[in-house]
Amino acid sequence: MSFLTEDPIDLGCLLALVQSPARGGIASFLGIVRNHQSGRAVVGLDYSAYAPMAEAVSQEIVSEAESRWDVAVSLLHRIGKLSVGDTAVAVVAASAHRDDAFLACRYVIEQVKRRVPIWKKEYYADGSVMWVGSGEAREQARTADRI
Amino acid sequence: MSFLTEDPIDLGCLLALVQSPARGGIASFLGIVRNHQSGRAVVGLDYSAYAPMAEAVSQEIVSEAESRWDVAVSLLHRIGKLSVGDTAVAVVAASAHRDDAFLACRYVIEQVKRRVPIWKKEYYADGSVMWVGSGEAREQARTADRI
Amino acid sequence: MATTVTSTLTVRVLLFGSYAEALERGALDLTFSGPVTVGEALARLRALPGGERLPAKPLCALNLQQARMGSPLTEGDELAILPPLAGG
Amino acid sequence: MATTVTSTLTVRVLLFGSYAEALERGALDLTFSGPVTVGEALARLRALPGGERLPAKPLCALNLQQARMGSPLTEGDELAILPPLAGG
Repeated sequence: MSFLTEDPIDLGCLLALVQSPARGGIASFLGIVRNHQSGRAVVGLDYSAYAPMAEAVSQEIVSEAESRWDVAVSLLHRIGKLSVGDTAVAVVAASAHRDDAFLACRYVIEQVKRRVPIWKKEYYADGSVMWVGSGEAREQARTADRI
Repeated sequence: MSFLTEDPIDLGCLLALVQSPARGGIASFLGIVRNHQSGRAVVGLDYSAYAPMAEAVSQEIVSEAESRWDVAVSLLHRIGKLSVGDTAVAVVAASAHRDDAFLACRYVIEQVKRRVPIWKKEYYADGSVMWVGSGEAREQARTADRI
Repeated sequence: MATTVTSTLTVRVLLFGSYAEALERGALDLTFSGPVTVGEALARLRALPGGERLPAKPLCALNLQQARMGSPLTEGDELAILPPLAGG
Repeated sequence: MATTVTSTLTVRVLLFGSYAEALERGALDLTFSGPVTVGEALARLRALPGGERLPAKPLCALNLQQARMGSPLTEGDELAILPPLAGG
């Protein structure tokens, strides 16, 4: 399955990919477009990616999780234009052990944020636009809550 | 919202209850009826509860999570006859901070298992039946993986 | 000759899971002739047919709150005897 | 009189996010007259109009793998210059 999608993310599909009668515990994480960022009102986002590297790195991350814990992982990141409330990223980890499910799910989302080449342009209510993660946004983010 | 339900659990409904434009991180846990328990093939379960106490304790647990972390939590446990693959319990924790979402979700499922008066009768492929958590099942569970 | 006024005490007992199966019922009333604790009520339950399958100190709830063996019972209390929990 | 054979080297450079906006393009080819490193290719990029908005040592990927400033480039390499990541 490819990691990047331009279509809305359906958690049910991701669950179906990893659910099995032997796996009784399923941990999931959804990253949703918030209406605020660093104290500014957000109206929308535009995600772009270095697609072949994003696919390779996300595969790597899933393999790491599946070898480190007894889990099956599914993972999807949306790119293109998103609105507030849209799901940007979804991780599902299914296991016979709920500890493994939680740990793997957490690991995957942290690594996606750290290692996958994806960029986010934010559109604000005041009409301004900013690349999040660029120098300026990082400056603001230091003092702000962030997902 | 009541904690106990006899109907199939719909994760989408639980998500809708806590999702909001200000909460960008949503952690969930689903407990699914597995096809094995302590090395035996399971064909189905029957969950029963001390309903008024289960409702009170689950409310307490949700309140604890919501006061300890910046989260909104929804929680549902199914009772009655369940088949392999059915969702027995679902927890959703939504927050502006993904750390809070994960920690609250984990806290709630652990506390539900520890404190809520619910009992599980397991039906095995060989025709036998056992109350899980009773002396005999506990004996077996010590050496077995369990969700 | 002096008259002794005896005040009796009735509590509702609820049984669940394997304990309900052991005593072949989910609820019963127990009446006592005077002050009584959770532990003493349990002793009475364990003397009933099937009651030997209840442990001496099971998890108990008194009016929806976890109770100790020494907790006193009062008229109209709901005493629930809880097998090991298995939710989730 | 001896003849010197000069082998030139062309690499494909990819730009993303704010860097693509800075240089007003998402891709370009750079040709060098001899052996060259990632850092030297970056110096060339930073000399282009808008290139001053690239940091001296951005995150770089060479053929989909993270690269160091000293990594040597070879003919046909794909060098991607990556702004700070912001996925998830």
